[in-house]
Amino acid sequence: MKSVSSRERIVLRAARELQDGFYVNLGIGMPTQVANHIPAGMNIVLESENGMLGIGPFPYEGEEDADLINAGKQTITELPGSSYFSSADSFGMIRGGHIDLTIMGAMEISQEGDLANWMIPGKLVKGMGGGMDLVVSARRVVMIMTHCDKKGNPKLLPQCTLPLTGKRCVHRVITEHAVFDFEDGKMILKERWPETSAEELRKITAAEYTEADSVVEMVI
Amino acid sequence: MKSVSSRERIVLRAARELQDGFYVNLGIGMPTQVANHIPAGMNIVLESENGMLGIGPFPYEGEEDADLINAGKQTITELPGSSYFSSADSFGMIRGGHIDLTIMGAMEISQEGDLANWMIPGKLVKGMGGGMDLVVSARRVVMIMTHCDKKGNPKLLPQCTLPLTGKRCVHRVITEHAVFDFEDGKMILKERWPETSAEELRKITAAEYTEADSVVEMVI
Amino acid sequence: MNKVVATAAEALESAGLRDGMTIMAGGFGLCGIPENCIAAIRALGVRDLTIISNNCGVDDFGLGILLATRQIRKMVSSYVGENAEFERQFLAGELEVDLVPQGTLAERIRAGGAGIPAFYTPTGVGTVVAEGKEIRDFDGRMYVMERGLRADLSIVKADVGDHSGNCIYRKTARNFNPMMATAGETCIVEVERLVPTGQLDADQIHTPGIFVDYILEGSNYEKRIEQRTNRPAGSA
Amino acid sequence: MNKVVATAAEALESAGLRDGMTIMAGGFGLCGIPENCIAAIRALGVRDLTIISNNCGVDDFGLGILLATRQIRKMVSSYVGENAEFERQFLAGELEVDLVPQGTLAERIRAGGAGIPAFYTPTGVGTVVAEGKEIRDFDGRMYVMERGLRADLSIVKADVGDHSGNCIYRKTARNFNPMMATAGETCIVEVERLVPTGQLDADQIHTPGIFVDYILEGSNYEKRIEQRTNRPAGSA
Repeated sequence: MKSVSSRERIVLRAARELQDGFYVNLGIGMPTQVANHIPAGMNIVLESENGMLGIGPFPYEGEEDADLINAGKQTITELPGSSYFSSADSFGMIRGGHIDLTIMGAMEISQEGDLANWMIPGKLVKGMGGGMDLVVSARRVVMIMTHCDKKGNPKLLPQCTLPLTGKRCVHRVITEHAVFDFEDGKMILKERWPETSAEELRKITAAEYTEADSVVEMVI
Repeated sequence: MKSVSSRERIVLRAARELQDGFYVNLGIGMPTQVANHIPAGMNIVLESENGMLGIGPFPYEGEEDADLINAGKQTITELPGSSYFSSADSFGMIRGGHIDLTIMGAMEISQEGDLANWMIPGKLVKGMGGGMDLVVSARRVVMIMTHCDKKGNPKLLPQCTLPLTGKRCVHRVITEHAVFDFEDGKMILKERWPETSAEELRKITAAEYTEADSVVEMVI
Repeated sequence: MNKVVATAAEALESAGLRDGMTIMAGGFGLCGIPENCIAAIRALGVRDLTIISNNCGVDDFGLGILLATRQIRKMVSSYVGENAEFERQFLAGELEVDLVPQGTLAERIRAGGAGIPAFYTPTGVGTVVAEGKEIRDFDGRMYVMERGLRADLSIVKADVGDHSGNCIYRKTARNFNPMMATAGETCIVEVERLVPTGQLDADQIHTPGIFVDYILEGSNYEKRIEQRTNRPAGSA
Repeated sequence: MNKVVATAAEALESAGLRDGMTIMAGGFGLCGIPENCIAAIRALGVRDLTIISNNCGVDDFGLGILLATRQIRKMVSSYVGENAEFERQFLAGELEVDLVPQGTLAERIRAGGAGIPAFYTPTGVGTVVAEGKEIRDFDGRMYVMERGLRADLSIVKADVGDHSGNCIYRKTARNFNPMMATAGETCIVEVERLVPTGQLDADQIHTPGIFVDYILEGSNYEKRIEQRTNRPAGSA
C-alpha cells in the first residue's frame, strides 16, 4: 500500500473511475488533480465548461495564453483534437447528456444522494457557477470529499443542512475511507479502505447506509 | 410611367421597401426577383434561411457549387462579408427579430392581417418550410401578390379561407393595384396605382379597408 | 475508442441499425445530405423507419431512394413532396407525414441535443401547427410550447473531419447537420475528407468530436444540384 | 450603415449609454472581456447599471472597476465575489446580486437572442434556484421553467472582426460573447484586429455581422491572467 495522504488517496481512487474514451469534466480544486493520474494509454478528453474540449497540461512559464483558461481560471494548453465553443454550446453539451463523467468536490451529501457544495450560510455566497448544471446532467456524477469536516463532523448525513446543489443527483461518493453508491435514493457501501474498520466507518458516517453483498477493499 | 407587367410592377414597388443597411429575407418565387432591383449604392444583405447571410448573384455556368444554395434550392454565390451558420442559428436570428424585412408571396390576406400562403386544400400539402417562422418574427413583414387569383377572385378577404400561416402578422401588402398597411387589425389603403380608380379597387377587394388620410399614387 | 470506420454500412451495423428506428438525416434539399449512409440504409434493407429531415429528397436521389424501397413509414419534415413516389405513397395512406415549421424543427432538434425538453416559440400560433398544444402568454404575446426532439440515430454529412470526430461543414451544406449530430443517441458522420487528429484548427470546429460515435470518409459523392440557376456569361 | 467607430466611448455614446441601463458584458473571469468598453463606461460615469455577466472581475480590473466607482446597482452572474469591494457592497446592501447557474445563464441569453421567451431545464430543480418558478414533469423527470434574457446593450470582445461586423473569437475567450451579441437591443463589439470586409472566411465566422451595430478596434489590451499556473520546465 502506498503511503499517501487522505487527499491523495481520494484523488487516486477517483482516477480509477476513468474509462477509455470518456469525456470528463473535473471540478475545481481536488478533482482537477485527477487529471494527473490518467492511466498511460487511456484516451480521456477533459471538458472545461467555459467552452473547451481537450484540456492539455499547464503551460510552461512564459507560454501562458490569457485567452486559454479552464473553469478555475487557470492557464492551460490545448492538445491535438481540442475544440472551442461558446458557453451556450458547452452547457448544451452538458445538459444534453454528452459528458460521460463529472468528478466534483462536495461539502455534504445526504443518504438519498442529495448534494450540497456551493453555499455556506454565514459566509458570502459566491455563486454556483456551472456545478448545478453538471450534477443533474452528466451521465455519471462522482463526488469526492474528505469523510469528515475539519472539526471531525460527518459530511455524509441523513439530510443536507446546507442549501442543495442538486437533489438525488450523486451516483457515487469517494472519501478516504470508503466508496458509496446511491441507487433509487438508497446509500450503499461498495468499498472500504482496509485500515478503516466497519465499526469505525459507521461511527463517522451519519447517513444511513446498507452494505453491498460484497463490500470490497478500496484500492488506489 | 414604365410599361411593365403586373408582376414586374409588384416587384419594382416591393424594391422600394428596401432601406440602406437592411438585412432582408426574400421568399421563393416573385420575391426573389426583388434582389435584381436593389438601388445602386444601397447596402442590403440578403439572408437565406438555410444558413447564409450575404447571398450573391447566381453563378456563371460551370461555377455552380452544390454546397451553396438558397432556400429555393437554387445555386447562388457568396459575397465579401458573407457568413454561413446552422439552421438553428438561422432561425434563432429570424425569431430573435434580427431580420429587418421579409418580402414573401401570399395566397390570401385577411383584413386583420392574417396570412395564408402555404396550403391549398385539395392539393397535396408540401409543407410550410420556414415561412411560418419568418412572418411572425421579421421586424417588417411585406407581402406581395397579384390582387386577384387567376379566376379574378379577390385575395384580400374579410377572412382567410385557406389554413393560416400566421395571425395578424402582415404589416403591408403590395399588389399591382395598391399598397395596404395593417395597423391594430385594421386594413388601410396607403397607395393606389394611378390607372386603378378608387371604385375599381373597392370592387376587386373583398376585405374591408379604410383610406389613409392621404392616399398617394403608387410609384415604381 | 476508435471512431473511424471504413464504410457507412460498417458504421450503421455498429450503430445497431434496425427496423422501426427513428433516424435524423442532415441536409437541406439535396445539399449536405449523408449520401453514403442513405445508400447503405437502402442496401441494408431495414424497414418502418421514421426519418426526421427537413426534406425527403427527389425520386431517384437523397432520401427519395428509401421511398422507392418502402423503407420509410413516417417523415418529420418542414417541406416535402418534390417527388412523385412521395405523393403517391402519401395519398395512398402508406406514408405518414408530420409537418413542422422549419425554424421549429431546427430548434426542437437543437433542444433535444441540449437537454431542453420543451420551449416556447411564436411560430405557428393561431395555425394548425399549434392545435392541441399549450399556448401561453409571455409579456403580452402568445407562444406555443414545442418539445425537444431526439432520435435513435443521426446520420450527418460534413466536409472535413478528423479521427476524433471533430467536423467542419462547408457553406450552406451545414444546415441541419450540426444540431442533428447532438440529438441522436448514436451519431454517424460521413465526410469528404478525413484527416488525422490535430490537423484542424480548434477554433474552427463546428461539431466537436464528443457528439460523434463513428466517422468515415465517404466515397463517390454525387452532390446533385436540384435547381441549377446561372447568370448569363458576361453579366455582372 | 457604417458600423465602424474609432473608440469604445464613441460606440457607447452612439448606442445611447445612460443611467439605469441593463448591459450584458462578455467574458469568463478576466478572459475575453471587453476591456475598452468597460473602461469607457467608467469614464462616461453612468450609474445604476444592471450588469449581466458570468463574473464581476477583480478589484482593479474587469467589471470590478465599475464597482469602485459605484456604477453598478445589480449583477446577474453565476459566480461573483473574487474581490473585496464586491463583498463590502453586497454585505452593506448597496449591491443587488442575482445568482444564476452558469448553464442556465448561458441558455437564457441564447434564448433571449433567439426569440425563445422561456424554456425548461433540469438544472436547479429542488434547490433555491427553482423557488417560485414553474416546475414541470416531462417524461417522468422534473424541470424548471426559465425565461429568455435580453439587455438594452451588449458589449462583446472578439479577436478579429471585419467592417461588416463579422467576428471570430479566439480559444476560451469565446465563452459568453457570441450569445450576448445576439441578445442586446444594441451590440458593440471590440476586437483586437479589425480587417476590411471580405478578409474573413465565411465558413469560420462565429458572430455574423447582422448582430453587430458598432465595431471598433480596441487598444491597450492588458488581458490579465487571474490564475497563472505552469508546469515545471522540462516536464512533459
